[in-house]
Amino acid sequence: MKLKSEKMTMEAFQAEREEVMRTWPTGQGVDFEDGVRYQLALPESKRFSSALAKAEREGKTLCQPRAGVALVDEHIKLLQFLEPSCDLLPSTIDAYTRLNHYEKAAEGVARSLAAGTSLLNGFPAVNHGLAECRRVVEALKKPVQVRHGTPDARLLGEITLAAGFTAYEGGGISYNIPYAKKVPLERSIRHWQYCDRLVGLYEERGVRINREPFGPLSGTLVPPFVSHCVAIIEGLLALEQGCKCITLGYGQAGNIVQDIAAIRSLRELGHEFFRAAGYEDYALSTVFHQWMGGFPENEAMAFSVIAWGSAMAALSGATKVIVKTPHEASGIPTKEANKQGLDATTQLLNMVREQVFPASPVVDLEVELIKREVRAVMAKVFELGNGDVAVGAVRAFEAGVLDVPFAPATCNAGKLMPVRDNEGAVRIFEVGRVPLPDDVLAYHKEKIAERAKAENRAPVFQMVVDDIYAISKSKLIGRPR
Amino acid sequence: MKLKSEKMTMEAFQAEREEVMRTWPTGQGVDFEDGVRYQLALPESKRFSSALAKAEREGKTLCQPRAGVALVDEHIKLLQFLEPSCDLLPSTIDAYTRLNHYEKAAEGVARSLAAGTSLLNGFPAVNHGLAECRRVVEALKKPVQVRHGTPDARLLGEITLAAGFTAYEGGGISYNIPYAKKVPLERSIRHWQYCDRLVGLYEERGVRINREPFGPLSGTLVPPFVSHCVAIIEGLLALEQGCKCITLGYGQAGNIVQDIAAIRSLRELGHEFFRAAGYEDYALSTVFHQWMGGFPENEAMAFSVIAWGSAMAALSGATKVIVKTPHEASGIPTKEANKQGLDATTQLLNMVREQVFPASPVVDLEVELIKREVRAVMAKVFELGNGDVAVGAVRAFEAGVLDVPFAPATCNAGKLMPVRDNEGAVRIFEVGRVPLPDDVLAYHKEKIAERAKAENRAPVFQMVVDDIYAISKSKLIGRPR
Amino acid sequence: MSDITAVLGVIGSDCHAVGNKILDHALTAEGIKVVNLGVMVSQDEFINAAVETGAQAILVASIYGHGEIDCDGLRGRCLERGLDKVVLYVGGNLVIGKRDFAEVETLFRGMGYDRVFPPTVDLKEMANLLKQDVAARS
Amino acid sequence: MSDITAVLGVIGSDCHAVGNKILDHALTAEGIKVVNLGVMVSQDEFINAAVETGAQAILVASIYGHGEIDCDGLRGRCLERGLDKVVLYVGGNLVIGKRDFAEVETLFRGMGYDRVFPPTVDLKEMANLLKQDVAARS
Ligand code: B12
Ligand code: B12
Repeated sequence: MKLKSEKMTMEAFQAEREEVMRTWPTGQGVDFEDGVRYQLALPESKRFSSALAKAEREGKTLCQPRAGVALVDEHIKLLQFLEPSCDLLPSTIDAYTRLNHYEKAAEGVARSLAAGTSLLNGFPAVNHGLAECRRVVEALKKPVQVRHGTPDARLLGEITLAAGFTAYEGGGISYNIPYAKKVPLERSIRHWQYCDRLVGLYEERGVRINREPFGPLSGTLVPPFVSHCVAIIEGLLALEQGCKCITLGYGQAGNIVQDIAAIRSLRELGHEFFRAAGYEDYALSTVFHQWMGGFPENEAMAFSVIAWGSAMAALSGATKVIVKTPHEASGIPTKEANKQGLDATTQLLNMVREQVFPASPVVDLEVELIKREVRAVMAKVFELGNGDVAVGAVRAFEAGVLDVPFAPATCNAGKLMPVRDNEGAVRIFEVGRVPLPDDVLAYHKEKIAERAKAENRAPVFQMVVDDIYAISKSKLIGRPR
Repeated sequence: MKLKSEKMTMEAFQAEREEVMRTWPTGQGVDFEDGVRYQLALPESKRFSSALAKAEREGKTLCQPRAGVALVDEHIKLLQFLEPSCDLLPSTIDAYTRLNHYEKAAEGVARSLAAGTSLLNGFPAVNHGLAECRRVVEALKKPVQVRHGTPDARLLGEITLAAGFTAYEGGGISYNIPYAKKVPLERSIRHWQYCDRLVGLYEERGVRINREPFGPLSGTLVPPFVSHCVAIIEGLLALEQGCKCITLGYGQAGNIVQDIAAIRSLRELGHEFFRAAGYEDYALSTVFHQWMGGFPENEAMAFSVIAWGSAMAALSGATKVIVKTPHEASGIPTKEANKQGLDATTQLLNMVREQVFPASPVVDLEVELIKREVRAVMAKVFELGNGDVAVGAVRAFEAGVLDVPFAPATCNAGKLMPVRDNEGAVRIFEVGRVPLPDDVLAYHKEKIAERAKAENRAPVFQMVVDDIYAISKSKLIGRPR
Repeated sequence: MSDITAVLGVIGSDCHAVGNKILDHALTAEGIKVVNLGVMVSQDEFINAAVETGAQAILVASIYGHGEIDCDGLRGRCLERGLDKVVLYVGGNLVIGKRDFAEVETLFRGMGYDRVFPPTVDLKEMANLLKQDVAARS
Repeated sequence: MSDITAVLGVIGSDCHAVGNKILDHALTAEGIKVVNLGVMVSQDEFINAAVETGAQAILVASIYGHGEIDCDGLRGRCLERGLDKVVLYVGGNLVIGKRDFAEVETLFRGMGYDRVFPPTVDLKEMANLLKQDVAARS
């Protein structure tokens, strides 16, 4: 394995860059120095990292939608429409671009033009190219992030960062395992080292770009320790390439205690592992994703899922929250539905912002549990990598030590099976080959047994299926009827 | 004062009844024995008390809308439309009927018929009379409660209970102070002793009618101890007349700790005072009202207020929750908007139902605070009444010992002034003549000082005004801009 | 300081007291003399108070939804009682249900109210309008 | 027990894996032999699998919104490859945005799909329809 978590040399980077920029015509005009100048000229108000730093200082939770459509003018209109209702803006990239199928994206753009409405599920930034992307940034007053799901996001990164986007979501694991089928993990991690190095180069030139590993993974009953491990690994990989502004993410599970403990432990573990690896000079923030699994179709019910996620985001002390919409179960939201999600979120954030979730031993216990789980798995990751986190990550996935439930990637074991306990916390029903301490595992089993007893049925796969449907059917726990 | 909390004699009741039944023609046909027979023939599924008892056993929070329109058929259609989405049904009475202005109500019915749409803000049950009210009960499968705001609700009670409604909201204080201007408190308490006695008579004949003092009072920054005192007094008054199924209520304040502590303390104090007064044989339950003050106009934001109230209702362990709608700020909701409120509520109740709010010393402290406040005020009430709670209540209002903020009644002192503290809990800014212990008062002052300091302004009336508007302007606390 | 006296109250059987207290507070802060009749005020009480105090304006609030019934006829009675110059404002949740405000405005203008306000009205702006309207009438 | 073999997969560049796993589970429970191609399946992969396994039905899922682009032409290719009797189902969040289902159904029926399903479909009912449709075709 040639992989290693080590800062890319300038030569290696330059050589790779030339290749990357040739993969689609819009790569040609993109000049790094020009990008730096453009970024440096942006006002502070458009800088993502500044907004996050301010929020951290004030203990405020910022809100951010997802949004992206096929055509530039429509995309601008959409973001301008949402801008007054949120703190941070996105440009969500379409699924063809995510898989580097730029010809397909071109077809989508053409068909969208013909149909007079977007037929793509996002904004094809690569196809539109540098100048058009700058039009987006220039049309807005607030910071804009690239949000996607791209295993090879090198060209996308070159274009959008040069275009003035000030935050870049993703990572070599979190944008492979849930988003791809056959991309080798080693490859996606390498490609993301390139992206991280690119961000590092901007940083070295005085341009801070925020980097956010994608927290929720498959969005479906992911136990906190699983996503925390991935977040920490991607954080370490990014820091190594010179990134300095990291936002670690988590997708709401639905149980109060677990969600509050998750954000608290994520922040603390982040610092713990980053400092242990020798990094001191970085800014850390957190992002809470409103429920990422299946939503109820009924819009009033969807509003409650959104509101509950907002409450937990603020109470857990997350730096920002990613917002869903009442159209979630049906399709890409209209701009009005998107704004409704933001308005609902703002109302709840504002109503709990000043409140302190009461200190409780039950929450402390859950924080400790998550920490022990993460430390156990991370220890094995480092062991497998002989101290190298990149190598360790690849081998850990091979070995099933890292295992994301319901993920499509073939490099993911898919042996770990989560299920909710009797209070709705996500617990481990089948651990596969994930090295959790015995007493921790026994605790999970005990919690699940409690539920099994209450439901008078064995914890089999049907219970998991019921849990997957539960929130869309207006429950947290998938009880039998 | 001829008032006394003592069970009405049969003679006194009968004499008064004859008068009451003559106050409007529809009183004529109403026969108590017929009412008992009709009630006894109702299926268990229509009995309010049974639904509450079951919910108490299962630790479930039931949901109930408000709803009422001018015409019977439209009212039935409305309730049938809502029935599948809720556990308990209401018939909300119009404001003319509440003030015994039956001619005005008749005019409203006539104008509504002409306009083809309801021009009344509720269902004029007295004008429609016994047979028509029975049509309502018969058209529905679930229990129906009379919800109103009537200082003299004797005729309304006679008609609706004989018609098969199985729960009756209100009380001599809670349906006077927030709802009337010049009705002497002594009079409304006496009139409600009649209502309670009527319920007691049904009880003696084997018909359990649920009685629910109106918890939220003016709905605007009411400190928990204020509404708890009123609830407990009305509970005692009802028990004395033979009522056996009591639901004590509370309107959401918005601060998590305070709201959870409020329902917990309400339940515990209820038992404490009822048992101390020698009552043992009663069923106690609680009701949590989603935010009763001014709502945001924006419907997405209103959904969040609704969702947050639902979460607190379930987490606090209330037996039922009274549901608002996204139209709250604008006007009487359409049936669709009403259902949306219920759907949003159901989603959140279901998502937190199984969760236990983590035990916390902070919550325990707030529970103790409320208990000490209530005990101090109640002691004074009993003292002023020479041991009689009815007399004590009247004198306590005269003396400003009981004092409801923002109430229209002239028999209410209006000297107590609440304001939110720095975490949004409702605290006492000016205590008026309410006899709170010195250290408790000092605690309130300290909490308010904390906020005043954070806002760099003195706690003056403008702060209270800002708090009144806050939730409708998408905040909990009315901070200066 | 203006020299305006305005009668304020919530009409009909309406018990909503909070907005009334705030209106009083806000108008007073704007230098308007407020004669506040509180809640549950009849048309005659409004007119009597205006006659007695020589008020230039009557501010009617209706929150509970019966505005369409309660507010009708006030202009006529004002004229009968010789209040031919009095400025009549009305505001609140004037009708039953969520209805288009333009429609509601037309309805109440038709009843003879000079201005009609939704619940979201900015009270400072409203006080300024009141000063202008009163000045224009005298 | 039926003797039906059905090819299952999520078409195009679509990564949504959860529904696919559940469909597999549910159809298998109904006695249908499932050849599950997982996510990100091309039209050719669907057809090759159907030809190889002699499947009587192809169940196409599209969740991510590009269904209108990805699903078009499959019926034609089936005919080209001699699969003239194969039952074609399609389901999921088939188009971009919240659109009226009747409209979506017409669109995909027009592309040659025998049945079109919204995300809320009851999988047991769907399996029964599948058995009927396959029986009717052979
Ligand atoms: C979880 C999720 C994700 C996870 C997926 C993880 C994984 N690998 O599986 C993550 C976060 C990675 C993700 C990514 C994306 N997602 Co997504 N995602 C969802 C979400 C929230 C739930 C999906 C789910 O698992 N549901 C549970 C399962 C059990 O239900 P199901 O998938 O609907 O499948 C059932 C039915 O549809 C039906 N069915 C499905 N297919 C078929 C076929 C037949 C023949 C039949 C009979 C029945 C049938 O039966 C299944 C079982 O009951 C949905 C919204 C929702 N539903 O609430 C959005 C949603 C599907 N995603 C969406 C989009 C657009 C994306 C992205 C493109 C990002 C973006 N722009 O927002 C990327 C996809 C990139 C790519 N290459 O595909 C959109 C699709 C929009 C549209 N159609 O207009 C949705 C609807 C959200 C939205 N409203 O915008 N997503
Ligand atoms: C608190 C409240 C109550 C409390 C009132 C306590 C009290 N005594 O004050 C209680 C719980 C007792 C109550 C009772 C009822 N209520 Co109520 N209540 C509310 C609520 C939630 C807030 C009102 C409030 O205090 N707002 C805060 C103040 C500051 O705002 P405001 O009242 O709107 O006043 C401002 C503006 O309107 C404006 N304004 C008002 N009048 C005027 C006049 C002029 C000239 C101008 C320029 C401006 C102006 O300026 C004020 C200050 O900013 C509203 C809904 C909402 N707004 O969210 C319903 C609401 C007003 N209530 C309503 C109803 C119907 C009732 C009841 C009949 C019960 C029922 N059927 O639901 C009873 C009334 C019985 C009666 N006899 O009047 C309806 C009215 C429906 C409609 N118009 O279609 C509302 C809109 C709720 C709803 N959507 O159904 N209520």
